[in-house]
Amino acid sequence: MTTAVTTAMTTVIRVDRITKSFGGAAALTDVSVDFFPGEVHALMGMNGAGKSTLVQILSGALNPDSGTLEVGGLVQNQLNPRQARKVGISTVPQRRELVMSLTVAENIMLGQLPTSGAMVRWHSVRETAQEALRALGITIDADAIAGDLTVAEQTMVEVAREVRRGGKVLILDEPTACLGPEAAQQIRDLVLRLRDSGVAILFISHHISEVLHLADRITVLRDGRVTWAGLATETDEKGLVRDMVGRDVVSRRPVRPARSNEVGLSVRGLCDGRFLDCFDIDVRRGEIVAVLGPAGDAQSRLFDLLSGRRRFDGGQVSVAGKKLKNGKITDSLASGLRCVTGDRRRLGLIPGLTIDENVMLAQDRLDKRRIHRWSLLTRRAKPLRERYRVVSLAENPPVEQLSGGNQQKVLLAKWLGTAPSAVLLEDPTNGVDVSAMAEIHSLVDRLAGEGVAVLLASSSAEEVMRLADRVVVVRDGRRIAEYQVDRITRDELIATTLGGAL
Amino acid sequence: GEEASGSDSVTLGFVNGANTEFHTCLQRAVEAEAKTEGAELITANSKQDPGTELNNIEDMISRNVDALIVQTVNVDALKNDITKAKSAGIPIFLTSVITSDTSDILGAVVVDLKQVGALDAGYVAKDAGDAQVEAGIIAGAPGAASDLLVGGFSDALPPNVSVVANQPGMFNRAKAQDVAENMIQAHPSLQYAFVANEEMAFGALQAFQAAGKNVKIVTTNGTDEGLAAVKDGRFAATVANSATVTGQLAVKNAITLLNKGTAERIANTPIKLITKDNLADAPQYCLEG
Amino acid sequence: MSAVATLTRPVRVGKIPHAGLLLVLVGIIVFASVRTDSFLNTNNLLNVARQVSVVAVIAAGLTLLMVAGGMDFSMGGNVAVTTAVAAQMLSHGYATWLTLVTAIGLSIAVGLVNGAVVTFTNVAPFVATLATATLLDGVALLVINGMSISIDEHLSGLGSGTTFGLPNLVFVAAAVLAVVAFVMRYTSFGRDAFAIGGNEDVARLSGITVSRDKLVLYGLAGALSGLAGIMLLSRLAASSPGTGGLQLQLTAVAAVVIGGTSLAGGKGTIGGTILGVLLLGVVANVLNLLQISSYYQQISVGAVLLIAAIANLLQSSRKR
Amino acid sequence: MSAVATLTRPVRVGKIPHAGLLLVLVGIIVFASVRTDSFLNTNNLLNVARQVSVVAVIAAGLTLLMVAGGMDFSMGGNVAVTTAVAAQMLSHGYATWLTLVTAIGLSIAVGLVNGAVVTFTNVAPFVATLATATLLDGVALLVINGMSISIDEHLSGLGSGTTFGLPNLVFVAAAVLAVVAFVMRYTSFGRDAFAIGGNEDVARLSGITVSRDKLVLYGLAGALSGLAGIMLLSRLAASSPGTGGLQLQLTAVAAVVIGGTSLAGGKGTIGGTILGVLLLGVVANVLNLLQISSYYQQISVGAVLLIAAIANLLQSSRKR
Ligand SMILES: Nc1ncnc2c1ncn2[C@@H]1O[C@H](COP(=O)(O)OP(=O)(O)OP(=O)(O)O)[C@@H](O)[C@H]1O
Ligand SMILES: Nc1ncnc2c1ncn2[C@@H]1O[C@H](COP(=O)(O)OP(=O)(O)OP(=O)(O)O)[C@@H](O)[C@H]1O
Ligand SMILES: [Mg+2]
Ligand SMILES: [Mg+2]
Repeated sequence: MTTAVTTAMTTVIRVDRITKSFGGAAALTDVSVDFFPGEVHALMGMNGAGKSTLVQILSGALNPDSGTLEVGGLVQNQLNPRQARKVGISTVPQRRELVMSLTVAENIMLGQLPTSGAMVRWHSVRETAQEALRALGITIDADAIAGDLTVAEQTMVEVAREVRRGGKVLILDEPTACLGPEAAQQIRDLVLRLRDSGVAILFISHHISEVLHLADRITVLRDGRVTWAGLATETDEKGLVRDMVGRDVVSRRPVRPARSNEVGLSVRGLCDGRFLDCFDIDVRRGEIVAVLGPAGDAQSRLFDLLSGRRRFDGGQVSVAGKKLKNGKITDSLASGLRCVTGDRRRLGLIPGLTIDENVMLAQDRLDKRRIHRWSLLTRRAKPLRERYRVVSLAENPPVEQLSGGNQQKVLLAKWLGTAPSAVLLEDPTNGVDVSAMAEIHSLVDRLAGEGVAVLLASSSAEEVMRLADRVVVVRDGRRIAEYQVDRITRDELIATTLGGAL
Repeated sequence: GEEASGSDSVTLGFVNGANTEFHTCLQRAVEAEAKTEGAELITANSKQDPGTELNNIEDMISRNVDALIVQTVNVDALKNDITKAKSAGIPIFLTSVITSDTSDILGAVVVDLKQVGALDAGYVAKDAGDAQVEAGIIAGAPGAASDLLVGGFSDALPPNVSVVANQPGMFNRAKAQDVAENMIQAHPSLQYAFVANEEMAFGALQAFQAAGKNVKIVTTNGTDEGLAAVKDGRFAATVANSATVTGQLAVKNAITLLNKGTAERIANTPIKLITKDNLADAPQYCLEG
Repeated sequence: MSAVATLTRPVRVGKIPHAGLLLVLVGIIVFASVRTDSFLNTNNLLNVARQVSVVAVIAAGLTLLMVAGGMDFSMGGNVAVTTAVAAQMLSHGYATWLTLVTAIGLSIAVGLVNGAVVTFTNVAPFVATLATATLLDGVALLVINGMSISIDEHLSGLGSGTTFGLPNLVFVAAAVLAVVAFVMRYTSFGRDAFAIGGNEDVARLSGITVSRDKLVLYGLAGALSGLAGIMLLSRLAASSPGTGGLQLQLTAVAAVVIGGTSLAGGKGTIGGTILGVLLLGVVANVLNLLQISSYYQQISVGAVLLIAAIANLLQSSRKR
Repeated sequence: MSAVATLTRPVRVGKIPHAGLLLVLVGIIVFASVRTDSFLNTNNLLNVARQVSVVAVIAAGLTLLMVAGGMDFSMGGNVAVTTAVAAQMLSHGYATWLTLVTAIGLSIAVGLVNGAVVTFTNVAPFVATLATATLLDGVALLVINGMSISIDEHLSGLGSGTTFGLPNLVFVAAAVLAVVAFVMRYTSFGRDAFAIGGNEDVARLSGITVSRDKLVLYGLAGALSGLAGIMLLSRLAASSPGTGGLQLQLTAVAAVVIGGTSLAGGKGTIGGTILGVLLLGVVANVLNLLQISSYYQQISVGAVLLIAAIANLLQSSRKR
């Protein structure tokens, strides 16, 4: 690992005893951090620790209650997004923020469209954008509409946009959270390149090995306070986990009881445009099967079809022997099929409704409750909130006020708490912290142990290795290979995802 | 003039129906006459909405006016209002139109709209002589007033005048202009147009002139501008039906009837066909604002 | 396993909902009471209550619909058609019960047509219902043939009658508001509406029968328009051109949005809507009482609306 | 290093934009041509063009504003005030240039007030401008004192004049549409409007001067209302109660939304708006030519609007 750290170096950003509260509860308390040029500074902490809040303060989206922020030696009071940009701070926030109705090219050039006179030079727009994408090794079509991209692709576009803009500081809030191994590697390579060119990088991730590999300096937050800060070389995985969580976290593949031979979920000859072409898969009860593929969106599409959100062109889906009606969500829910969608903001949660309402949203509808009793709702949601460790500052705030990882936990609680017979999991641990990830993994283990058929799509090879019994590789809408997980290694798995069979 | 008309100064409520020129002039007349008579006046406007009219009347009742003068949005919708006012002991005096049963009202000043239409038709009949001619109608907004005018006009036409077009101008000058433009297009040989008020007639005139057609316009009101148009031949004729006379008469009669004096209970606003020849006969339409 | 710290927030400060709007309303009431004796007069207050009751019923339906991300711009038109049909039937001697059933049935049908168009063709609700609004205004004129149709004493019990000294219309409106408020807060159907307005895709995936719910919501908006139409007819004792229609619609929309219901869906309360309806009713009444001339009345209503909208927002925009 | 999969979208089929709307329009034109000779008459077509030009100018401004997520419901009111003020000035003998400058200046000021309220207080644009619309309608009546104010021949060159056989008004409208279309497609200001409408936060974070842009957009909507007011005045040669106002506003809004511009912002084209404006203009004309009675006219307009909205959508709902 190369490190460009010198103690004499001047800080680009100096955060001094910053405190920030929401409605009286502190999200950050007395946080002080220094960021140096040519250094990757990782921010770590559990869900709700305050990482994104700090990012929002640095990017000018929020103002701290007290404390000072110095950028390039100048104290910045009341920083706003434009000023932040002007002083050289670029941010890729945790929530994907693109103008979904515009093209990729325009999104990349947003606010800086090249013009001659007042006229936009469209050629220049496309070329510059394409160049920015190419520099990152991304081959997304610059003319594609942003809203049509997968979340992973949107992330890449956002990173490309911020990198193209340049600046002294680049903030990346969980850029690799839902990226596949290869895309994540591209981001990491980029981070190192930028670091070497003297940019100060603030990097947030819940993947400890990634952070240890990438970071020069690490600051750990817990409940809004700094619990550890130092050079990456001064700590290790175990130490970091302790500083974040306050205890050790172990996550091991359990020995699950023998799978039954009953088929829990069966897909026969499923066709959908160019995404799926006569696709077959069987998941037995108690089995966890991972679908892998390079495209990333074949899985999302498969899940869309299985959940009933979209009608398929042909084929048959059955759950526990019962055939599902095409495109009928209520039918698929009644059969016991549950779909934990990957894009929690678009397909998972309802903003404006509280945590409790979101947690009980599906269950209450399955129960066909007619009357909504608020006290009962709280009582019934409580065990689920506890089991999935949803942390919030307020008692029961609207769900959009939760940190990203906690929103993910709400989504899991909402679906896995409904006595499923078959479950589709799409990036189930997207953005959750180490301890929550371990807990979620054991919850999924337990589900399988109870005889639930689980179909998994995950961008993380570790997660697949940790959870799945069997891996099915999809390419061009067809299933091209299948492995028992205990027969392949992690590297082989990654190679499989990226291209062809072994 | 602060001439004290006794110690018992009356308070009148005036509920106007809309904000067209006619209504503006009516209100001016009512206000001026009330001042002359030393009566206190409270006004409200229903903006062509029967619901608002009822609200206004209710508000007036709760303010305990001595009598209500109502230029109604719609005469049949008024029955309830009259009952209401009556049970509160407040008599209602109507302008322009009356209910079929007049026993419950204090009095009225009415305009015989059917006759207005008929007067215009009479002009067309005389002017056309025996020739076969085409006439078009630009009506007002759907409702009794417009229907009476149009009905009076069509019914009184002789057989040699055929009505080839009848479209609503909604008592709106811009709309009437559009309609006239389209009408002259569909019926290039149009010779006469009956337009339900002068405001619309000016719009129609604009359209006919732009199309280069000489259509003789007959209309009603008798505003200064309308009379000027009759004078220089832009309009062929108009039926004077003075808002000022109606307003003044309404206040005067209402107060008289209220004080048990003698006045014509159902008075008629005099109407008169005005052409180039008898411009001087036209009463004043509007007072200065 | 150590517990993840749940930070408990200090007890919520007893924030009054819609404080800004309330303030404007109280301000106007105080101003009016000082300036004219007639305002606080019982009779006048009853008048105001009766006058706003029709708008309140429409606004209640609209609130629920808008919370679910819908919009019905044709409720005024629906009112016009309902009053027209009911007036014709009553004046032709049909029984009152038959008239009511037919009129309300018709208004529900209109609502369902709106709902079907919005649900199954994806036309934006505003666009679809603006079209039906135009259409319905024409239908209403056609039904009454552009004339006034009087119904004499037929519905006077509803329109002019009182119970315990309060107008019957006010009871009807209050009942509707209470039921809608209850539905919105305590029934799954109501909560589903919030979910649909918040994120329709998620609602559908969570097992909410979105299409059916939307149809029902539009049907309900139609039904309440019908009820409002009957109430209006009973008050006016006649249906004539200009009854109901766009003006009524805009008043109802203004009341609802001033009350804080979001045009984008997912947010709204009956409490806010009541305040909005009252504000508009009180302002119209006060302007009449204060003898503000017609032109200035419109100007004042516009200004008050603007001030109320701003006041309602300033209070709710939490400081970050 | 292998590439992240590129989603290659199938080559876009040479889709005609707004095919559905176009179809409805062509259908009506064919129907009209068959049923009446007068329709395809040059003079009649010029009439239609002249009649729609005022609405077109308002709709152009509204399209740009709505694309940026804004809404101005007060443009009709602004037109009313502009015509009123200009008519008063001209009839009182002020110079034409001074009148035009004052009127347009005033309309820009009104637009900027709307913009300021929307931008700095976060009141929903619909609510704020509905309030100003009410206010402005009152102001217009006040200015003309409820009477008709004639301007004689003052603006007849604009209102009735022609150039190369085409009405001058049509040239003005065409120029406005062309400029707005150009701005939307080829200037960064126009593209920024799309970004603001698509996601205001992102636009702001990207360094787009959202507040300033919005102010300018509302100012522009005001300016175009002013221009439309002058055009209307020149055509009518007088300002009277009911000129402009809500009816004009609703026509413009209907034209824009029928043309496919989203009420939520981020999407819209001048092409669609032109089709929407033409559709409404042609329908009104055809209904007049065909001697359809007043009630059926409204019904027909509503029905055509509904059909057009559905047709426009069925075609554009691509299966992904
Ligand atoms: N706008 C807000 N209103 C109220 N509370 C908020 C708001 N934004 C964040 N919070 C709270 O502040 C705390 C810190 O949130 P933050 O997003 O900084 O966490 P995080 O460290 O980024 O977590 P994650 O890893 O899950 O993204 C959380 O408890 C969250 O609920
Ligand atoms: N919104 C957009 N996003 C991305 N690409 C676009 C967009 N609009 C147009 N383009 C593409 O940009 C290219 C050039 O477009 P256009 O011909 O309009 O620009 P131009 O005026 O020729 O540019 P220049 O002035 O640089 O020559 C075309 O391939 C067009 O499809
Ligand atoms: Mg975060
Ligand atoms: Mg070019």
